[in-house]
Amino acid sequence: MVETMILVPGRSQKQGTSLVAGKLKDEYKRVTSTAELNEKDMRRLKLKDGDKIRLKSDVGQTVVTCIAKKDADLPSGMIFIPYGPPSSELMAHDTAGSGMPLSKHMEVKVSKV
Amino acid sequence: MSTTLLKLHTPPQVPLETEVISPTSLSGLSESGIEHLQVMHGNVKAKLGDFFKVTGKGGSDIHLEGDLSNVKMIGTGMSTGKITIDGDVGMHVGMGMSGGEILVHGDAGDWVGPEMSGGRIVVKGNAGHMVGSAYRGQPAGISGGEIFIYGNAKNEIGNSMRRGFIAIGGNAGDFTGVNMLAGTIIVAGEMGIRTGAGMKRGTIASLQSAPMLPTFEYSCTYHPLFLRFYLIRLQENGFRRIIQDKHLNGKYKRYSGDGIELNRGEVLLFAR
Amino acid sequence: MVEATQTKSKESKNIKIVKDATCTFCGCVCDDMELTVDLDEHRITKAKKACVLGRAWFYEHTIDDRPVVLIDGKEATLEEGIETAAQVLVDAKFPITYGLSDSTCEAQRVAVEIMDIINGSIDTTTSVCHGPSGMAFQGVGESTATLGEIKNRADLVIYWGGNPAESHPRHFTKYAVTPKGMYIPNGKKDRTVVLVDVRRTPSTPLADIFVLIKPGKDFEVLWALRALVKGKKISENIEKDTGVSREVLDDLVSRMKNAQYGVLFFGMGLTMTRGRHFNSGAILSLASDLNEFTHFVAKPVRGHGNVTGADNVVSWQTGYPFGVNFNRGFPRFNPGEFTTTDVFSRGEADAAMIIASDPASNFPKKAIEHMKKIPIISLDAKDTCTSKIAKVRFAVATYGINTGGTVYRMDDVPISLRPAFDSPFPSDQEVLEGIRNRVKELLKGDKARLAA
Amino acid sequence: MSSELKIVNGRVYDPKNNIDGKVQDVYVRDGKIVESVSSSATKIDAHGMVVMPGAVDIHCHIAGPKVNLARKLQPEDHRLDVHPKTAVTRSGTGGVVPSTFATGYRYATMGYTTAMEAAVPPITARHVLEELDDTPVIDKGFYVLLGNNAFLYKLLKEGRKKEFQEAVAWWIDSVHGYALKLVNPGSDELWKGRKNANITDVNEKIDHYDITPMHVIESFIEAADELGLPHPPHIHCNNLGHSGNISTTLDTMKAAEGRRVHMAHIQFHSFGGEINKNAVSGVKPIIDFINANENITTDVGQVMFGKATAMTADAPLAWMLRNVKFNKWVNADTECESGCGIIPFSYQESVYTHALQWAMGLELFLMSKDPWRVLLSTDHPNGGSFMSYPKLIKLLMDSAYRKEAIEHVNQKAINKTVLRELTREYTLSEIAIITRAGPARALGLENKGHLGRGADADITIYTEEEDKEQMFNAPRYVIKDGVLVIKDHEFATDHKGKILHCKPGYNADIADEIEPFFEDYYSVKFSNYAVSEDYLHHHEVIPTHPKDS
Repeated sequence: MVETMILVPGRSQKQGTSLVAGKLKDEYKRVTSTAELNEKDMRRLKLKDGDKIRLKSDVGQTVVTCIAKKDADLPSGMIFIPYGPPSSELMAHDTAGSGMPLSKHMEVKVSKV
Repeated sequence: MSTTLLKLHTPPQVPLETEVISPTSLSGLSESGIEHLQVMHGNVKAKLGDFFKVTGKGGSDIHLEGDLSNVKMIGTGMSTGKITIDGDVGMHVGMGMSGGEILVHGDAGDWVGPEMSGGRIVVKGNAGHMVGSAYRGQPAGISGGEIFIYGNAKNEIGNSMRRGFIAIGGNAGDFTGVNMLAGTIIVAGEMGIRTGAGMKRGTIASLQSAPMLPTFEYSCTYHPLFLRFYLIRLQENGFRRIIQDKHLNGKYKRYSGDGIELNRGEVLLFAR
Repeated sequence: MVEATQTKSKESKNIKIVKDATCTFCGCVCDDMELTVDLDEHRITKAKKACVLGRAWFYEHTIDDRPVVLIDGKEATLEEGIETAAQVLVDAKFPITYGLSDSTCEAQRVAVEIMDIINGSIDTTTSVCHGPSGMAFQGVGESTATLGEIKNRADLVIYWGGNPAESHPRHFTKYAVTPKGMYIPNGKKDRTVVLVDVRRTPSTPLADIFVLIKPGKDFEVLWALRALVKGKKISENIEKDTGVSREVLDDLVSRMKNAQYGVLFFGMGLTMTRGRHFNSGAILSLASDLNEFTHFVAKPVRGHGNVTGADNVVSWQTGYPFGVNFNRGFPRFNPGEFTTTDVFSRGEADAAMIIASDPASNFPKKAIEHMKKIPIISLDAKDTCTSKIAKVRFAVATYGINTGGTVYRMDDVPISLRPAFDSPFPSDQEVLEGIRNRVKELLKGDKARLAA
Repeated sequence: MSSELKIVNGRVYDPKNNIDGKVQDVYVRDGKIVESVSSSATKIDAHGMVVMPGAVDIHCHIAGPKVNLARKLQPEDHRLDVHPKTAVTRSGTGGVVPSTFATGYRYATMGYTTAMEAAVPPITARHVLEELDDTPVIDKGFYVLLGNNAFLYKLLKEGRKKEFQEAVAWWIDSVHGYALKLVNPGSDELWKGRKNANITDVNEKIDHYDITPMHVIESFIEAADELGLPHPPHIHCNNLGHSGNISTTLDTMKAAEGRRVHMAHIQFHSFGGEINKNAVSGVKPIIDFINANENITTDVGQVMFGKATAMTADAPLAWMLRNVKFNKWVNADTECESGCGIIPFSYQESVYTHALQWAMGLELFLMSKDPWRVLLSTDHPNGGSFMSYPKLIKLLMDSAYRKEAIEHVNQKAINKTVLRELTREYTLSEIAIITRAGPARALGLENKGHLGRGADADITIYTEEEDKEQMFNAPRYVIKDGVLVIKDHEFATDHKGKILHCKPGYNADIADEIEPFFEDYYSVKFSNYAVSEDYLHHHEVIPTHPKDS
């Protein structure tokens, strides 16, 4: 099953602490390739915590691990992921005359690996 | 009328700034005189002849050939004559032009016709962002002239425009006519979101429906007579396939806004 | 200036205490750290008052065993590194310098100077952080304040599109929510805290009011608020469109108008989503509008330690805050044209110097692909994706931990750093000064390049 | 190795040393004016030229947070006025708020060698010093905004005069400031604390403090006097720009009671008429008072037509201007210390108020009886750019030119002034006084503004021309610290000027009083507040002359 969702990358505390430890270290890689999904969305997509999902945008794709978030915390149709190389992979380069790529609101196709 | 032909023989490795390519700067120059005009190749001072083969003396009709997508500022400040570009062109084409015509047979980069006050720019392909828009910080954008894009254009068409006419044959990006002070924008295709945000006066019309900001108020559905004249003008200028009779004669939904500002602008969306 | 005491502890360790040191991890730039430094081990063992991010910052910056310079992956001397870097820069037709948010102003000043000398471009991480807010500022201005003023006076604190609990952990506790101030004697009890976001975050529990908004609808909601503040009509579809009901909007408007001193903090939920500079412009305008009724300020919650300093330095030296091009011998500014993401994505830059940032991991794929094709000079305290692909890689000391200098807090307040221990690595300022001097020598006699 | 220079055959204007256009030589060694030099000295033949000391700007806004905000705010202004680099100088951008490098070079190209930044919230002093370090050629210092300082107000409220004076001295010393600056005293508390209100009267009580602006003004005048600061309090009065504000201005001047005081940009404070009605010129009573009271110095704050930027610590004023056109507006509150407002602005000949202000400024100059005390400024960039000084000089020196200019502006405004009747023409010597000797004396800079022995070798040499605007626009030579910086109108070398600052003495115990206040109400640690001397680079301490010593 493939669904279109909105990916919102952002900062998290773990992303911050693992970043100073070193971007080439495993912890940073793990943190930035773990995506949060709405629990209902996960059920519908037949996903459980720790499953791998493929995120695909117009410019790239990446495989990340998913974990469930309560419906009240993360609205259905949204995915949160800490900034990092996987989210960059999906980012389009057009900045619309601003210098800023759209890094916090990306339409992605989600599928179970 | 003799034509000055500039044919790209060496594509630039980095952006090339050629504000000298305009009928005013070339006028009266010999072939070698034109080839010796200074251009900026990134941070290196170079000659036009390093990149272009010039045929013909400098006159009012300039023809450019080649992929000029990395060539910026063609037609800067031109006031008369014509530039025809057989291919894509880079940013800032027609910057500050006050008269004459620029015809681009391919696509154009961002900032088509910034600070334009008169004349006409026609782009047969697509254009980038900020067609006919003000530069950053500038309170007022173009103050006259016409820009016709046959294909699509991206965000901020006519940002802060004060006067003039911009027409897009295809789709428009977001913020069409943002902060517009006056003037007319017609988009034949679909517009993105936030059309007319902050507009004070002026008209934005589309032949499609569009999402409206919460600060725009529906006022009526009617047949705006003046729009018919604009559309006929577009039909006569290459938009014949897109603009049909039903658009000339049909009714449009009128929204007034932006309510935050003077509320004297209007967005007209084709209804039936 | 550095107040430090050196004592020998029981294990006869060489221990130093640095009081009132500054943490430069995030834009809060808290200057009240008490660092315990083990001088033998070259590390900080305790950072009193630091938040979880600050502790990581202080504890993780140890002296790694790595070469000062790598050229094409091979170990080289500092002089050789400077020589190669200078050559790369001088040979380039469209060189760009990017980064600088984790550098001192002293280093930033040299970086701008180098680009001025070689007619390159200078851009900072601002362009992918609050660059759009800078552009919005150029359009509509800004009513703003230092953080102390907010601590002393703000009775209504609104956070929009940000998650300070995770990105700026002490923003709440040191500056804007819990502290007592001159006219806020009871701290948080005297303030109303509102949070607006597209999801619940660890920041949400702190808020008195949480407004959940549909993703990508910030501009519409801000625009509706502006209209309501001015007493204008808005569409009846507002709730359907944005997920925020008219009642919630009316309540917010009334709270804002009736506040004694209100503040709108905003994060990258505005600058990095569709609308970008217009989103920032909308919130800055909302704050300005509100001054017709009461005192209101707005403030971007800025990211890395000294990104605000980079804005200031580039502005005072060139007149523009970021994305500045010197190709023609004087500064020019045009976001989208001279900003780093764009010049990489379009394949324009033919050399780049990356200082204290990691575009090779943060930038769009297309930009990264181009970076791999051109000579990169990198200066960083840690190895990154960018330093991995660099032609010349300098390992430099960490600012604030190993070096002094000036940094600017997110509210433009300048603070001097108190270093904790020496590093065997040079500071980025020293490396940049070396490159500058060598570039000047290489260009001697090249009048065409030296003068505009 | 000593460097020597002799300037021969020039017509020298050195009012402090009573030299009025006499052809004589000027000698320089190691950055100072000397009585003679060796035969190997570099010679500049100044035949047919006018030799003057380098000019001194006593009031301008050129560095620091508000200036930088105003710079960032106006990319459209920079784009149209670029400042290309040369083989020896850095690039920049101009416009009405130029980049730091452009500021220094452009001052130098007009013969200015010293400029004082007139309003700095002390918490931002590091920023100011960093910018000044990037402002080439000229010497510079800054005035510290203390007239709305919360801690000092607390001391005044408690009636602790001695501690107040100690704290004032501590503040100047801690941030390396030059003088005390008061801006619309008392207004910050109302602006920030009472929903954008403003002080309207010098005798109005300031919220929370039980003191009045008058109380504040008197206390600072007394403090500067006791501390023996080289420059007295530099006061931007209450009610700037409001019709009928002359009564406030007169009250403020009277508060000095014979002690030295400097009235900033007096033009903006010389409106007659009724409060909140159409303004008229109120110059006469103001200039009469100044003429009659030798303790007062002032700079005019002339308005020049064209682009300006209102940039002020007087936030309520900027708000008033914002509500005229609703264009981009900046407000910036600085904790415990200051407010700030910025508005890009344009003065137009046809607008009544603008023309009135232009005429009032000229009235002040032309009715001044003592050029030593009524000094040239545009309150750059508030009344116009410092780049318009040469034009202003022409307006003062050339009555025919002025007469013609008067005809081009709003006549209704001119009719509310006596400008048409004023036929006076400034002499070159008087120009040398209002741009050099006068500001140097008012600032207590004994080595500036003259060419006597021991003076700093800051010298400008102009080709003498009929058109005084052209003449003052581009000196042929500019010498700074004895270094020939501009030669034949072009930069021969880059140069770094000095920071000028004061170190008044005080009892160090005052720090213990201030520290707890910081811990409670500031957002930076007390120990991180004082600015280290590392930020001074090249600098000079200008001595104070305290009363009790």
